[in-house]
Amino acid sequence: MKDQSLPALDKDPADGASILSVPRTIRDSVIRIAGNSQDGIQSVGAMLARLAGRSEMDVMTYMTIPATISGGPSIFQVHMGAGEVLTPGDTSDILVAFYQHSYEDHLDNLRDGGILLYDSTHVRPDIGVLRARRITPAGVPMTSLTIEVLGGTGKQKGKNIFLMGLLARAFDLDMKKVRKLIKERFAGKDESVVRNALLALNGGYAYSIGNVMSLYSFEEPEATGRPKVTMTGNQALAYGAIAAGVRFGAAYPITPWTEVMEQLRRDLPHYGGTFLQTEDELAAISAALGAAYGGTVSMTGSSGPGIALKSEAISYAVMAEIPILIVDVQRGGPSTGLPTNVEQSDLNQALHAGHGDAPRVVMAPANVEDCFYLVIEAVRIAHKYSVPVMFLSDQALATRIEAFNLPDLSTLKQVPPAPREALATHMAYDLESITCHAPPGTRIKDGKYPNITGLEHTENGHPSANPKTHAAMTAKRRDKLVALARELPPPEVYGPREGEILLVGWGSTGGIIRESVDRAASQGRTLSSLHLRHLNPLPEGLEEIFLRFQHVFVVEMNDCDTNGCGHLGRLLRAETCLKRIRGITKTDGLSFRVREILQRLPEVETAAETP
Amino acid sequence: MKDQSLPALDKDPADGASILSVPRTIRDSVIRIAGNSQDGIQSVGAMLARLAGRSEMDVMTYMTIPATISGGPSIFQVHMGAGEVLTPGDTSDILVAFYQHSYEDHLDNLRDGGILLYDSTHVRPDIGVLRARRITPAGVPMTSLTIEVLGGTGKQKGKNIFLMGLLARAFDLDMKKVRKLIKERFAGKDESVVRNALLALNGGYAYSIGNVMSLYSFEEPEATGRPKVTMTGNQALAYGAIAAGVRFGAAYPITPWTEVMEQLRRDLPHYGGTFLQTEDELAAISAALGAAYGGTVSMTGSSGPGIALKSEAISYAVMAEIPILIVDVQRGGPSTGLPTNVEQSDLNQALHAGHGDAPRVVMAPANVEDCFYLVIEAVRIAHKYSVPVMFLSDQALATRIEAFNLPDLSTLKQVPPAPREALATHMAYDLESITCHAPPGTRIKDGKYPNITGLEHTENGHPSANPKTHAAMTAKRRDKLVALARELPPPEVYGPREGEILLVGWGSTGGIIRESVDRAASQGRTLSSLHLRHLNPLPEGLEEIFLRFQHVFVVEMNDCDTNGCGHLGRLLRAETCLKRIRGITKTDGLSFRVREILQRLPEVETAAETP
Amino acid sequence: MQDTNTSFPETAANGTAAPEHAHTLTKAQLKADKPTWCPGCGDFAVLAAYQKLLEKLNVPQESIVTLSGIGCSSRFPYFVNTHSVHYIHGRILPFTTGLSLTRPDLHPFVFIGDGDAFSIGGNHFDHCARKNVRMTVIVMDNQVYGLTKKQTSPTSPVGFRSKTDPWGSKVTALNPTKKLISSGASFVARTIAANPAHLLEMLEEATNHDGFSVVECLSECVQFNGGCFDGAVPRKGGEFPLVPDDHDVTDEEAAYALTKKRFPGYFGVYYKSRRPTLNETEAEIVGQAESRPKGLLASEVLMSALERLT
Amino acid sequence: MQDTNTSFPETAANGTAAPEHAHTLTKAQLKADKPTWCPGCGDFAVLAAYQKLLEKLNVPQESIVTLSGIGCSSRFPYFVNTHSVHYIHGRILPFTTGLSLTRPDLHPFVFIGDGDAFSIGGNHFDHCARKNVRMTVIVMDNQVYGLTKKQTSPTSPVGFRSKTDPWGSKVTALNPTKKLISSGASFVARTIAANPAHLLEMLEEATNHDGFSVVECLSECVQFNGGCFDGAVPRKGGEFPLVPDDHDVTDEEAAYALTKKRFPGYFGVYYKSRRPTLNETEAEIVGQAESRPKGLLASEVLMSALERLT
Ligand SMILES: Cc1ncc(C[n+]2csc(CCOP(=O)(O)OP(=O)(O)O)c2C)c(N)n1
Ligand SMILES: Cc1ncc(C[n+]2csc(CCOP(=O)(O)OP(=O)(O)O)c2C)c(N)n1
Ligand code: SF4
Ligand code: SF4
Ligand SMILES: [Mg+2]
Ligand SMILES: [Mg+2]
Repeated sequence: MKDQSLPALDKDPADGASILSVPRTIRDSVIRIAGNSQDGIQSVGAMLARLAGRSEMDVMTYMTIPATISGGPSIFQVHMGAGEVLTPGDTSDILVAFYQHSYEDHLDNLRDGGILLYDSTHVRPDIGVLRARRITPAGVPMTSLTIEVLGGTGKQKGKNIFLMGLLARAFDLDMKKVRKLIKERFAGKDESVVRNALLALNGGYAYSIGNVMSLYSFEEPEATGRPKVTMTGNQALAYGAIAAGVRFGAAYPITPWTEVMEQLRRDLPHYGGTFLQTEDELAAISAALGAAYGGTVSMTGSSGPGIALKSEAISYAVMAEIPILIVDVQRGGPSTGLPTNVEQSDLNQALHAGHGDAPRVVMAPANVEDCFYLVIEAVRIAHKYSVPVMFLSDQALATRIEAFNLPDLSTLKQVPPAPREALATHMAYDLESITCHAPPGTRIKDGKYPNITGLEHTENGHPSANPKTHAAMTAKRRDKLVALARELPPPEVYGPREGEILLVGWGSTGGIIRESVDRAASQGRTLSSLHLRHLNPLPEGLEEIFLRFQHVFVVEMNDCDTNGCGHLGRLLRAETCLKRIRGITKTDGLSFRVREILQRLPEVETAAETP
Repeated sequence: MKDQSLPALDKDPADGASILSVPRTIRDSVIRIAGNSQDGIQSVGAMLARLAGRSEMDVMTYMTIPATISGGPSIFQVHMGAGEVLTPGDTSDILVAFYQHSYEDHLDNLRDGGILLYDSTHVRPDIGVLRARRITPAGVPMTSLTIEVLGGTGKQKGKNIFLMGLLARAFDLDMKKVRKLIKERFAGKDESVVRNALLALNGGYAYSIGNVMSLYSFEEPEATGRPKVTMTGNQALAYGAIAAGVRFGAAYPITPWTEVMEQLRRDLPHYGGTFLQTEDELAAISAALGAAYGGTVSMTGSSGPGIALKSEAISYAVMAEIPILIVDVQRGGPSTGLPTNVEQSDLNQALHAGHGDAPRVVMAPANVEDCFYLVIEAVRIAHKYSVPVMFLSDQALATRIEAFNLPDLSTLKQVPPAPREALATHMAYDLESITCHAPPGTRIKDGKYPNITGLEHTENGHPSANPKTHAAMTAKRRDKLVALARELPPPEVYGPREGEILLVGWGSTGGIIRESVDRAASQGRTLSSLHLRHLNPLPEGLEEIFLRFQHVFVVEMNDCDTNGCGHLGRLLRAETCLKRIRGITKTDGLSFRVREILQRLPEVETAAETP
Repeated sequence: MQDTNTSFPETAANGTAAPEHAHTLTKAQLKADKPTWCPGCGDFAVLAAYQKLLEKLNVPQESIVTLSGIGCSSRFPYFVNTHSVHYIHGRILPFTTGLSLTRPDLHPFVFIGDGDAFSIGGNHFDHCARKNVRMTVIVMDNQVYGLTKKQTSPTSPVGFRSKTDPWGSKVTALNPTKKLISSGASFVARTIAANPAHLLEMLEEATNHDGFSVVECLSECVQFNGGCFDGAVPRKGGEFPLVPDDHDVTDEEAAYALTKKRFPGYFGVYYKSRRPTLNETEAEIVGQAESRPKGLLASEVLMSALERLT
Repeated sequence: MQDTNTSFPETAANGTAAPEHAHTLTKAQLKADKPTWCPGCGDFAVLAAYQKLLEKLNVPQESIVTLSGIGCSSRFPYFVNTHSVHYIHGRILPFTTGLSLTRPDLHPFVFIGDGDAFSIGGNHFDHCARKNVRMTVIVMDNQVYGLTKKQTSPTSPVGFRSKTDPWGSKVTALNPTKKLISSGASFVARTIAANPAHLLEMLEEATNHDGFSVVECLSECVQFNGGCFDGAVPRKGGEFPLVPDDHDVTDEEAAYALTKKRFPGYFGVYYKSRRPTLNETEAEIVGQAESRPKGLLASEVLMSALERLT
């Protein structure tokens, strides 16, 4: 939790302190770089993030992806600092504007009293406006200086690295580390590329922006001794899957899932596994199920449209009881929707895709670190209960970079491939125990080999339309989830255990909701929050928790019903029948901001709920 | 409603009256014919049903389909009578047993005091058991007599018609009508076929079973003057679609949906339309959407597995706002499940199939008549709101025969093909009004032609990732359903408007639930019931109704959660937050029986619900 | 009951309504959104050729329908001002089938990428081809997944390095013309975006064909597969071999044999033959069925059907 | 972290683990549920042939996997006592792909109907064929949808009267061997259930082929398409023409030409050629990748990857 009492860049312009008045150490800062997608702003952003990680700072990034292939305006925002960084930042402390359109589109996002660092080759700011908002302008002819430094061949390619130098100077960053980063970034490239990059870096570092920005240096974070990794949610998910024991995967490309499969395709062979790009999503889940049947820990994934195509096979996985991880990196929907925007509107699909009574597990990571650890838990659950697990990431998590402690692999449990020792006898669908298939290759000594099937079946997998059998098998499939629910960690409330308002969330909004609680506290208002990683089955004890609050607001990025509830809100209402559960939902394709959440809370309205 | 005070075959063995004691007129009777699927029992059953319809009687049938292609044991049950027939009958009054296995498997279903009519060529009943249960045995050597009548060529093919003759005599049926039916049945066949059939019929009619069965004759039903049609739910659905204006359909075969498409394939050309068998379900819904886009009233359909495959396109239909009827004739699930059994476990899929926030209409017919009329309403709604409508029938409805008044087509509204008059200007996705597409071929005078798209879009159908646009368009799609909800007829309670227990149902259980209310009344217990035809949006006013009852039991054939609620139960809990809503659910692949419902009601437990 | 007796609109000789008068379209009329493709993308040339085709086609603007699936190429409908549909990935062929069967007065043109056509959508091609559904399909083949940024496509050649085959694809590529000929497409041609004259010629021939007509058009993805078709562009040192003059376009086996030629392969019409379209056979079924209950309104037909069930 | 270093099990020369000792299976061992097919159904003969094949195959019983989709034919797995899978309609090929790639020690046999194979599942055939995934597929072609009781199948001939084409199908039938050859299947044969000796021979050849091997087996549906194959049964007055002796099975065009022959067509092996399987090329990629971080455990490889991200 970010300690609000430490000196920080003023988040609240109302306190009147000018940024120019005193030189100070800052705890965290939000830097937004706005340019075009071709400018390499993503690599500066990523380097800044990595640098933060290497300095044991916390970091979270945010980026937008231009809607067209040919590129276009794009931003990359880095929130880094010594405290716990929970959001990519509602507003920025520093705006870097490469072009006039960057300046115009993003000035609103710069907080009053912030700093505008602009490329004076392209941008002409409106000084009147800046003055009124107490924004400090710092114009640097980045384009022309870069060309100058690199020898005037007209390349502006180093502009981003030049900017890196500027920022290194402004924040008093460790130049040794920065140079190392740059060398790593261009490793394998031509010598001259690295040389040019270092030239540009030094050029930026040497340029004096005046006394505006050289005044800041980040507070020293507490040394934990444990190095930090920085990566995107998609990367963390892929590494988590590998750590979990996944050795086969199959999928079809789709934004924003694609990087997961690309990485697994590249990396799995190093672990003796493989990843298959199939002709479509139906083939993908089928191949993954085939491998899982073979005893290999297996997964598939997609985004909303592709998961829809997998629906029939998901129903099969439930019926045949095949363990499998199914990742949905959600984007804006419905249909092709908003492919490069964020939304949490696939929860209903995750819960209900496919026909018939088909209970499956649904889980969602709260942040990048979770993408790594929770996927390991998901794979464990899939195998313990022979059940498909739907894993709901989203576009925001997929693309944002966060830092977290280098995992200690020795403490993690990996699911091994299914054993194939000979068995005396085997019933595929034993009613007395949780299903655990004997993979093909297993000798069954009594000579009766098992059938795996999507027809309703007897305990040994033969078709049966017997009424009792169907009822018993339906219960068997459902009861696994009941057993899992009992095993889940009890939900933890952040903030006071009872009170006026509880915010409930799931998925990528984890940090934003916690930050909302903190921000409210700093404004003198007490909130609590609860973040659900397990959406089906839900952990036990939710009703008791909700009853301790007058209002329960479920914050989610999806559409609401007439009661104002989104997907999770409705689920929780169905589960607990509490009308105090309402929703704070939106469908604009953007991540929540702390401000948006706080603004939508009732004004000290404490009237008890009507039943 | 069946009047319990009229003389009827004793339903309750406890009253001690023997069936043999007094000759009497009966109001209704349940006849179960048990044999093998090759015996033509379905055609006798269907003829009995049609005969009932022609005699202005009410009728409902029930059949089982053998699990294997090569056939096997099968039953056909006919419940016919002068009163309102709401169920195919929990137990039978008369059991016809062709074989020993028929006798053994179905004797339990025959009520104590009932009549066993058996083929003494094959069946040896246990007289002791019959006597203990006061069952009247009537053995007729049906097989050998049929062979005798037909000239001893060893054919047993006429056995079913011989039985028809026996039954005609036993129930004093109008033989003129019976002969006409048989002639119709074999119309187009060889002369000799008809002759043989009539021979067999007469043989049966001439055979004297003694005084056991000739004692009954059906009460004269009140003449309405309006002729009745008898048909299965699948037939009614197909005719309803035609009446509604559907002129294009596309689908892939799957039990128990197939007959709908087979009939439409045969019949639509007579109305200038066509029906396409596609390579798979994804192609089917796509073709239907293509035709709908072209302005033709259009539909697709399937059973659970095929609907799952249509999920992605359903999400498109919502986004692009294309009117389309999507029929799901549900069977037992999940996966291939129980293809020839009944279940209502696709409700969650109907509500949520596909990704993103994709509001669509969900409706379900309560009986065969509804299959006809409600599908007309579904098509009207689809076109009024440019929205896909999911129409949930099921295996029981699909295969059972009921009689209902010959529709008066002049009172029905048909949806015409979309008009194509030139327009001055046109916005495909106008935010100010409900979407109504101009089909291709429409001249747009201002020269700006519309795009239909699954990407989020501006009002004129061009892609947009603008946050406000997505939020507004999401609301536009959702608000159509809000508007529809306001238009829906208020739900009607059957029985007292308030009380201890309200039974809520949907789909094919309509009659069974009403019969439960009646049966309970005859046993001195007051119940009420409510049947929902509209499942999304739900009609308004449900909460107020539920609040008038101490317990609300949602009766459905699907699996329950830990609160005992099935799919609709959970939906109603989410909507109303009333814990008094609980479920009476089951998943044994069979239709509910009145007895099963009544047995699961609480014993005069009137304690108020805890909140 | 309102009686519409909806039937297929009157079918002209070849299944399309004859235009009443000249409908010359101008480029300006056909212009819509500014294309968002990368500068230099081959798809621009396909768009230009399509617009030229429409200018020459002489049919009412409202009778043209531009349809697509999902992909860079499938952004097509937004860039041309006609009735248009942007559907889902891989399924635009059956969508167009529904449209084509019910609206013979329209001219449906489908534009899709190689992934949309042959990966996720491959089966629909086979069945549309076999059934010979009337429509014109242009596959803009860049041998890569463009929109999702460089994954291997079924048409990617062996050795192609993509994000899903960093070590180079090792799998036999799908040969579009071969697939189309063997599955029964009644018109199959091959062209390249870099040769606008040839491209337009192929589009015209395809449009004039009554049946399922497909043009495979090589269209370079400068972003992820730059230079891939240089070997087929004479001004870049490549060659542009035309289908031999003596090739019999109605000879399926000969057409099949043509597909064997290595890159750049032949350009031109591989196969073309007239056989009944599904549109025709279905219209025939309707015609026969409708003629039976002569002159009856739809409601009368329905009423007598219902009466048979009393 | 438990180190399993899961890798593909050691691959023998042709991708299958060599059996250690004789594993003669008996008919009794292979017997499972009593088949529920209609008496006289052609599928019985396919089952019998498969059991004979397994008896001769000399591999451990547990290494045989019998897989299917949905259909009458797809009930197959229940009637033979091996590890077996009854999957969903049309997708068993990709399912088997996942199994085949990860378990080279197994022998996967797929049994499916013409509808499962070529209607809903058609695209997967093309891609499995192109990628040459190691498995043996037997398509039990009865030219009709059996399980759903007589609808037109893609292989139903023109004129076939079904419940969805009461006036007779008017659409060109799909030619399975043609489809398979053109899509790149590396073994394609054709046989008939009514000729058990030929059937067994084809099954054996297919089983011995290393790659994607497909046998189209005509199997009469007595219930809904009785007598349809009489023309291929000499004792019913038909003829059973074998693939000509001089046919070169490695010549794709010649094989394609063979498919032209009208019913009953040729029986025997149309095409057979050895090219790298996906199993081999993927194993190669794994081999190369694994050899790089020499001797490292999976957890060490992962750790160093994560450390690169610090
Ligand atoms: C069901 C589904 N799966 C995947 C995607 C993601 N996707 C969009 S376009 C595309 C392939 C693009 O390749 P191609 O069809 O060759 O078109 P190109 O962009 O190269 O023109 C993919 C995989 C999607 N939109 N929908
Ligand atoms: C997704 C889905 N669609 C449709 C069906 C219904 N269905 C089962 S088998 C079958 C076709 C059977 O024909 P074929 O594959 O030729 O096998 P056969 O029964 O003739 O052996 C169909 C349409 C299904 N089970 N699943
Ligand atoms: S990515 Fe390739 S195909 Fe797509 S617009 Fe750019 S150049 Fe064209
Ligand atoms: S229906 Fe046909 S294919 Fe199916 S079991 Fe019977 S004869 Fe065989
Ligand atoms: Mg492409
Ligand atoms: Mg078949």
